[in-house]
Amino acid sequence: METAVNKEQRPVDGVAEGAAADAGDSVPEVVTRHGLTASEYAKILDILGREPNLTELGIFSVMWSEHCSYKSSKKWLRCLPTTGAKVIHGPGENAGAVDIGDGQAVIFKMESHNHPSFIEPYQGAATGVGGILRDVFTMGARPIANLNALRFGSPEHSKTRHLVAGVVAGIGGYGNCVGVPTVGGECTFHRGYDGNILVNAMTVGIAERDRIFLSAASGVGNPIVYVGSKTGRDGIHGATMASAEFSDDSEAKRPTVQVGDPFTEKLLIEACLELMATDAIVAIQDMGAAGLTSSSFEMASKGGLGVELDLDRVPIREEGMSAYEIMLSESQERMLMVLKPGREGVARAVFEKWELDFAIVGRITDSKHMVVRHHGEVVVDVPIDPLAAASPEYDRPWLATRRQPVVAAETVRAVAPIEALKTLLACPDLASKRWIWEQYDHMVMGDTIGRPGGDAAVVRVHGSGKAIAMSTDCTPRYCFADPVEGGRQAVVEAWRNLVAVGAAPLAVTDCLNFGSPEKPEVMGQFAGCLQGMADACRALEFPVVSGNVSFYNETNGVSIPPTPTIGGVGLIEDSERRASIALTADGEALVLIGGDDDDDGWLGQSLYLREICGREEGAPPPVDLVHERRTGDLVRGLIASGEVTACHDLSDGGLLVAVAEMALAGNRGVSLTIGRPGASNLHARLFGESQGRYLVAVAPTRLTALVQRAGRAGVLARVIGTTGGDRLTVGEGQSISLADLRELNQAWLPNYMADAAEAP
Amino acid sequence: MKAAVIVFPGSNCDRDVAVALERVTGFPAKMVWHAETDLAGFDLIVVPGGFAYGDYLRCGAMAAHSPVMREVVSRAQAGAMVLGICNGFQVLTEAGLLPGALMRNAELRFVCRDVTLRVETSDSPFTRRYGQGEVIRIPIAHNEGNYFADEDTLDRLFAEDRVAFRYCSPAGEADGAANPNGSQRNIAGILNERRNVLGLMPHPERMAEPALGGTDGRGLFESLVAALP
Amino acid sequence: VHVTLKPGVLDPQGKAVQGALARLGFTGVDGVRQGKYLEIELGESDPQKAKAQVAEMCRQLLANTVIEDYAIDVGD
Amino acid sequence: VHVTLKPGVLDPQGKAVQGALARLGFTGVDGVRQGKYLEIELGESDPQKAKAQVAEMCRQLLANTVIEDYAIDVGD
Ligand SMILES: Nc1ncnc2c1ncn2[C@@H]1O[C@H](COP(=O)(O)OP(=O)(O)O)[C@@H](O)[C@H]1O
Ligand SMILES: [Mg+2]
Repeated sequence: METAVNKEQRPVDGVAEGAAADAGDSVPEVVTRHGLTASEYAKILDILGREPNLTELGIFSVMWSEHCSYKSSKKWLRCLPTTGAKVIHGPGENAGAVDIGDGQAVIFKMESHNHPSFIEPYQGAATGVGGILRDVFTMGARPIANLNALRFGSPEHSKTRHLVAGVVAGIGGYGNCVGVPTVGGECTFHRGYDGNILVNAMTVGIAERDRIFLSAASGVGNPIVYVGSKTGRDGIHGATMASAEFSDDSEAKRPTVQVGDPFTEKLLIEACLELMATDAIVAIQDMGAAGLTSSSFEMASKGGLGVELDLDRVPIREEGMSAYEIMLSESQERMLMVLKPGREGVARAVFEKWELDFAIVGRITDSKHMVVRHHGEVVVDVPIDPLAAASPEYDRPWLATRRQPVVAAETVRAVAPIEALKTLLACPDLASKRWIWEQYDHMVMGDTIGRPGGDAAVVRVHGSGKAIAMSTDCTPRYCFADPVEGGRQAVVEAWRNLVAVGAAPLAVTDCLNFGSPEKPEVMGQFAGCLQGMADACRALEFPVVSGNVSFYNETNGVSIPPTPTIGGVGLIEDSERRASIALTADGEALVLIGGDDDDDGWLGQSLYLREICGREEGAPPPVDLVHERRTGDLVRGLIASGEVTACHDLSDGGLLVAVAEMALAGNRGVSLTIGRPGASNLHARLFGESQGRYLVAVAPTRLTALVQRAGRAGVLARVIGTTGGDRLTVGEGQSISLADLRELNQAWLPNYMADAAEAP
Repeated sequence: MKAAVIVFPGSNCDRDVAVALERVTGFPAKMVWHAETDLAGFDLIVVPGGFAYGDYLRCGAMAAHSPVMREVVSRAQAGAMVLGICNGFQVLTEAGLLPGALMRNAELRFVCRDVTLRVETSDSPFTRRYGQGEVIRIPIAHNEGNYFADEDTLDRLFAEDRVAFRYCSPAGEADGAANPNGSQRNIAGILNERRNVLGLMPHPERMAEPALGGTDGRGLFESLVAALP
Repeated sequence: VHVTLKPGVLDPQGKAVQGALARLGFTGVDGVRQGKYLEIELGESDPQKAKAQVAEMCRQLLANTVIEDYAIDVGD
Repeated sequence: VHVTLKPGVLDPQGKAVQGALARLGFTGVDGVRQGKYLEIELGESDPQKAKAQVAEMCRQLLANTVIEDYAIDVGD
C-alpha cells in the first residue's frame, strides 16, 4: 500500500478539481474512464511530452488515484503528529514502527477493504486481512495479532445478515489459516452503512529493531525479484474502484473481485522471514493496490533510481495477458524485492523450499525512468520523479459541521434503570460479539493473555515478559454530530482501552473512512475529525505512525457517517502487572475514577438517548484532554502497583453498562450504592457517556490509600458499589440476576444470525 | 524423551506445542520438516495443529501423503508415541493411523473457545496423569472437528476403551448441549488399538500455563514424560 | 447442480491439489479446478419447473454469482 | 470427478443448505447432499488410460474412501 504522508511530494497548486472545472475541456473517453481529469491528463502530456499509451495511462491512473496518491487528504494528514521519542518509522513506510525496548519494535497498520467486502463479503474481507498482513511482514515483522473494526448497516436491512456472515467468515477463514490470532476489534450497526459497510483490518507484528526492512531501492544493477503467487487478471483497477463511489450498477464492476489464498500467504510469511534472516535483501515491497506498478514504482522512487522490468518473466496464471493487465493486476500474495548482487541463489532456494514462485523480473537502473518491456518491446517508459512530484494535491473546499445543542438531562425521559440496562445490553451495538470472535482463532501462537471481550486485547511478546495491548475504536455518532470532538474521542477511547489493561499507550494507526471528498460537508467532517485527532494525539503524546484513507464511501449520493477508526497500541512492561474487566473477588469496592459531579450525565448522542428514547441528537460528550491524561496516568499507576483487581473504562452506554460488563465477565454481582430512589437525574448518572472515566475494583483494605492517591493526582475517586452475590442491584428492590443479564447480552447476535441463509 | 514436531507447509501450532512440551517436560522438541524421511530415535512424534496445505480438498488429506507420514506410520507400528492435535488428528485419520474421519462442524462455523472434556480413560500413556472421569477445560479451534465413524467402529472404540476424551458439560455430562461440533457420541479424542497413537481436536498446548487461562492441558504432556524413558 | 469458479478466478484449492498430485508422482496433470456438486431432491415432478426452481436457488443461495457459475441437470 | 458422501454418512453442509433453502421460502426440498466436483486436465489422450489414472488419484488422494464415493467422467 501507499503511504499516508509523503513529505517529499511537493504540493501542487490547490486547484479544486471537479466536474464543473472540467466540463469545458474535452479529453478522450478512455481518460475519463480511468478516473483522470482533464487537468491531470494535461500534466501527463506535459511529463511525457507525448500521448501515453494505454498501459502508461493505466499507470498514471492508479498512481494518481485517491487511493494511492492521497490527493484530497494530504493537506489534512499533515496536521497529525507523527513523531515521538519511540517512533522508528512513521507514515511513509508500509507500516509504522515503534521501539518497545530490548532491541525490538512493534510494527502495525490498519487498512480498509470496504468496497470489495460489500461486493463479495467473504473474499473482500479475507483479502483485506491478507493485504494488511503483508504490509507488516514486508517490514520484517512476524505478525502477532490481527484486529478488525466492522460497521454494518441496520440489522433490519435485507443485506446485513449476509454481509455479517460473509465478512466474519472471510476474516476468520484467512486469519485462522495463516495462524495469526485475531484478538479484537469492534462491530456496530447503523443504517448509515446500509449501502456501504466498513471493514477495517489491522495487523500488529514484532521485529528486531535493527532488522526492519524498507522499500527504498538501492544499488544500480541489483536484481528485482518477484515472489509468491502467479499473476492473473484479478482486481484490475481495484485501486480506482476503491476510490469510486458506489451506485446501484456497481454489480457491473464485479469482475474485479479477488480471491485470497491464505495458505500461500502463510508460506510467503515464512519464506520472507526466513530470507530476511540472511543478508540477501536490499529492499522489499508487497504488491498491494495497483500491484506491480506501484510496488516497483515506489521502490525506485524512494531510492531515487530507475527500474527496468521484463514482463515476459513475470509468473502468469492465465494465457495472453497484456502488459496493461500484468502491470495493473492486483493478484494477491505477491512481493517484489531488490536483492544484493549474487544472492539470487540463496533467495531462490528459500522460495522453492516453500513452493512459491520466484522470478528475476528486472533490475535497478540509474535512468530514473520506469521502463517496461513485453514481448521484446518497450511498452512503458515514464520518468519517475516527475510522476511523483506532479502527483495531484487538492485543497478541497470544506464546510464545517454545524454544532448541535447540548441535550439537558431533564429533557430526557427517565426509565427504570434495570429496564434500561436490559434494553441496552441487548441492543446490537452493545450485545456481546462472542459469536464473531469465536469464529476467529484468537489463541494460536500461544501468547494471547488478554482474549477478546475486554477493553484491549493483550498478546505477549514471544519469549519475553512484555506484552502488547491493542484496541480499535471510533464512535461515529459523535463524529457525525461534531467531527472535532468525535475525532478527539476516538483517540482517547483507544488510549483509555489501553490504559484500562495496564498498558503504556505507544502510538496509533488510523483508517479514515469518509464519503466523497468532492462534497464540502464531507471534507468538513474530514478536516474536523483530523483536527480533533491531532489535538488528542498531541496532548496524549500518542503519535500516528501509519494509516489509510478511504473516501467515496457512499451509495447513491448518501455518505456514511464519518468514521475515523483508531487502532491504538500500547506496551505492558511486565505482563503479570495488568488488569482485566472481570471482577475477581467479593466484598470489594467498585470505584469510579475521573469525571466530576457536575459532568457525569452527558446524555447527548448517548446510546441511552438513541436506544431508549429513539433520539439521535445533541452535542456529543466533550473531551477534556488534560483531565483525560491525568486520569489515565493515575489508573495506569494503580494497575502497575497492583492496587486494583479489575479495571474497565466507561464508554458506550455509560456507568451501568460498564458495571454490568465487569460483573458478567467475572460472574460476580454488584450492589450499587448510588441510585437510591429520588436521586436527581439518576438516568443521566447511570447512562450518560461523559468521557475520561474508569471503574476499578479494590480490596476494602486498600480503599483509603487509593482514594488518597487519586486525591493527590487531582482526580475524583468515588465509591459507587460493592462486589458480591450473583445479582446486579441498583437501589432497593431493583435488581436482576447475572444469568438473565448474560442471556440478554449473549443472545442477540446468535439469534439474529440464526436466520441467515448462507451457502456453506 | 526425544520428541519431534512435524512441520507441514501450513502447520501453525508447531511452535505452540513445542513451547508447551518444553515448558512442561523440560525436554526441547525437534522441528522436523515434512520432506524429511528419517524419524529414527524419536519416541514421541507430534503432528501439530494448523492448516497443512491450507486444508484444501479435505483437511489433512494432502499432508497425509507427505513423505514424512510414511515414516510416522512405520514409527507408530514400531511402538513410538504419536500425538495428533487438531489438524494433526485429521492427518492421522487421513493417513489411516486412526479410524473415522473429521467432517465439517455441524454449525458450519469455525469455533474457537474453551470446552470441558471428560477424560474417558486414564489407561493410556497420554492420559495416565488424569483421573478417570476427570473434567478438564481445554480450548478448541477448528472448522472440521465433527468426528464420524460408522456404528460398528464407534461401538468398538468404546468397547476397547479407546475413546480418550469426550465433550461434556462442566458437570461432566456428555450430552448434546455440550457437543460443540456435532461429533458422534461427543468424541473429542481417540486412541489406536495399541494405545500409542492419540488424536484429539482440543489443544492441550494452549492450556499449559496459568497466563493462558489454565493448566488443564499439562496432564497430557506430564503423562508422556511419565510413560517415556 | 454443479457450481464452479468462473474462468479466470483464482482457485487456490485446485492449485494445491495439482501440486499434491505432482508430489504423489502423477505426471501430466495440466490443471485442476475444484467446484461444488449438490444433489437436491425436489417434490416437484415437472422437470421444467424443477429446473426453474433450482436455478432460482442457485441465484439466491447455492452459487456465489460474483465468482461462480452454475449448471443444472435434472435427473429423475 | 464427482466425490460424494457415502449413503449413511451425515452431511452437515447438505443439511445446512436444506435449512437455508427452507428459510428462503423454497418449499418441497426433500433432501440436499453436497459433494465436490473436480475438473482435471490430463496430458493423456487415451480415455481408458486417463480414467485409470484418475481412479488411482481418487484412491490415493481425491476421495477419502472411509466416507466418500467417487465417479469419473472422461471428457475430451
Ligand atoms: N469484530 C470483532 N472482532 C473481534 N473482537 C471483537 C469484534 N467486535 C468486538 N470485539 C470485542 O468485543 C469487546 C467489546 O468491544 P467494544 O464494545 O468495542 O469495546 P470497548 O467499548 O471497550 O471499545 C472487545 O474485547 C472487542 O475486542
Ligand atoms: Mg473499553
